[in-house]
Amino acid sequence: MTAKLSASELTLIRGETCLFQDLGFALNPGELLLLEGQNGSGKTSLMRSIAGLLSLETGEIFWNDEPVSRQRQEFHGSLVWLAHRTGLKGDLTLVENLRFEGILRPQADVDQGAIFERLEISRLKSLPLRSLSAGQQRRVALARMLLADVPLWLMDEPFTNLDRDGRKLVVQLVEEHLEAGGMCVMAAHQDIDINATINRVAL
Amino acid sequence: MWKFFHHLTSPPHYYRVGATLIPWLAIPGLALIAYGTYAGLFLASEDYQQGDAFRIIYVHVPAAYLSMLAYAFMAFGGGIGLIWRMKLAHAVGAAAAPLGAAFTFLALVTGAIWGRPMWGTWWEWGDPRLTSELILLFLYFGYMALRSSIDDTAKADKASAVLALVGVVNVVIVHYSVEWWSSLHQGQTLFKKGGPGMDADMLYPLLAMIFGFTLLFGALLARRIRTEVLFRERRTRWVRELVLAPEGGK
Amino acid sequence: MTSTNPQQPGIFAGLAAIARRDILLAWKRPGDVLNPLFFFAMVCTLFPLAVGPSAEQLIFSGPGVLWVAALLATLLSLNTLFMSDHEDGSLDQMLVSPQPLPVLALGKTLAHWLISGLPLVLISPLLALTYRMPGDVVGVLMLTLLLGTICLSLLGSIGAALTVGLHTGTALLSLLILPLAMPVLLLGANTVSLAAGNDIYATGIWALGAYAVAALSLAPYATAAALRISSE
Amino acid sequence: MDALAMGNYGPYVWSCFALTFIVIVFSDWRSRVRHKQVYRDIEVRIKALEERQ
Repeated sequence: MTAKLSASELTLIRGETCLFQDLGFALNPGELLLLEGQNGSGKTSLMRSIAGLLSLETGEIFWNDEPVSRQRQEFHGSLVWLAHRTGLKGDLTLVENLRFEGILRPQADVDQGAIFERLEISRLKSLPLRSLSAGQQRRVALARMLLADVPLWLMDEPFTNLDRDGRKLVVQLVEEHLEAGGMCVMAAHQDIDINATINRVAL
Repeated sequence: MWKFFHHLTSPPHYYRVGATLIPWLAIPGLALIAYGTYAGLFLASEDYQQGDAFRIIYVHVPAAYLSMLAYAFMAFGGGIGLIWRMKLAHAVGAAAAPLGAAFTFLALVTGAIWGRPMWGTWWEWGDPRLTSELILLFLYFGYMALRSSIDDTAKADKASAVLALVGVVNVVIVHYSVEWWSSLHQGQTLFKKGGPGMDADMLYPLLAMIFGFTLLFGALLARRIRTEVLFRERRTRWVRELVLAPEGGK
Repeated sequence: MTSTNPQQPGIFAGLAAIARRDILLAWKRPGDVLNPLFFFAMVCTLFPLAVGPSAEQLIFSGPGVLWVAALLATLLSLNTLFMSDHEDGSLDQMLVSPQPLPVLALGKTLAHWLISGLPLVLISPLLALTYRMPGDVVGVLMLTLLLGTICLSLLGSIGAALTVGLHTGTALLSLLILPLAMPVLLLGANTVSLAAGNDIYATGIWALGAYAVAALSLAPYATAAALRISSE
Repeated sequence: MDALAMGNYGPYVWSCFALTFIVIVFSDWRSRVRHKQVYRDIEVRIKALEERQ
């Protein structure tokens, strides 16, 4: 079994509850991994485990068939994570935020202005983020994904706080990323309509 | 070899062995303490300077020694637990902390009681050992406070292990800096530590007390580790079988 | 993907970037910088009010009071070191970045020192003068505070990382940090006292310097480990 | 009696030994109580689970 990103026998226990047990998945370039489940079913925890933030009870996550725990730096250099909390500073402007983010991970050689245009945030560039709406802040977080030059996208509930146009845009962006040979792990509690090979993990 | 070691330190194995281990540590320990107490109080000749007050060392020195030994257990346990993810090691750390705090407290109080007739005061800041012990007590408090404020046991284990390791470096620095500090202020020294300069009838009871207390500490620690193991493994099958077994497994 | 060889930003770029970001944040919220400074000045004011203005007493206790006040002021500012990063999720983003976490932790600690430690050092002569400290002793005071606040920021970052996400407030952090900080206080304050008494004080400076170097090389690793544990 | 008086240091010496004894016994007693408590909690929970099945 070879896959770009894979996992087997994952078990996670938090405090008194077992969130998932003997879970496995595989993901190859161009594919989407969909984590499905109700709120509180452990999607976010699984996402955090994939990102290497939670220590698992059993099991291992593999990147290029090599345990992630043994190549953390390389693995983290290949992913960008759209988390529940955006991880952006409310006191700083969009540009200041993204400039700092640029140091954290490899950056793609792309036209920033065009990306801002497409996400409809170029007018907001000089405002502190706290004056932006939740939906606009999500769009800034999306800009972070587009600016990073990484194959793996981790998206935790990417549609929250977005209007219909925004949701459509996310679908479009994911499809483009997959077409270009990228990968995406997405946690969602509703059904989504994405034109791609979808592997499902039910929680 | 590794497998054997792994089996030896597996929680159910320890839980069983620990129960038989405790009396083997406690009985010789208590016997040594009984001898040491009797010999120290009645057989050892009195100190030519301190008179009979010197007999306090028979409890003070073992307590002070164990206060540091317990900290070493805590730090080693934490380090092993962090590196090899050994659950038993974290349980050792958790069990050693309250014992260590108790012995540190004893060392402090017996030191203060000794100080009253010798220095004419209950507390002498100028004494480097007492001051170091006091800081050690605060380190124990910090460790236990951190542990109790984190609900998730696994997380509490790791966080407190980091603190214990940082603290163990600190204990050394505290020792030397306090020594330097008290030398500036012409501090008074508590007891001259036992050794070749001590008469045999004074020294043997002291050695008996130190060994006896160490064994007793081992027994107390072993019991606390058993409790920790039982609590940590409460969801496992072996605990379930233990509890449901007709004869019980207390 | 578009480029085959993604360029990885260097380590020092990461260190500088996070320090720059934190300083920028502090610039936009000057209260966070000024409050510990006011606290420092106020504790130094409390003391003469409590024990009386006699010159003898002030000269004698000046080094100790200034040092204790500086220690407490640093402690006060430590609580927020990782708190906002934890709350808005940017700590998680740092944890999943390919930048080595100890370097990022060091960057944050550096910013903390520049924001809260250095200003303390800079205003300390002002307060030292009210304690009738002679000029050359003020120099020693500043040097010890300079080295001491570096040590305190580094030690404090470990404590702040261990308690991030716990709703226990400053009390637990103080309980963790103060015993660790005692040698620093002891070395710093006594070195200044020695200088005030025209004694040889070089030992204390060297010891503080050695402490700072050791803390600089070890504390970032402990902080990084603590951050990973606290974010689980 | 003289041996017990310890040349006027009696109260100090005896209180030290007594305190040590008390602290150790107390610590031992606490750990026994806690062990029983932990055991009983587990027992109650597991038996309750058994009965439900």
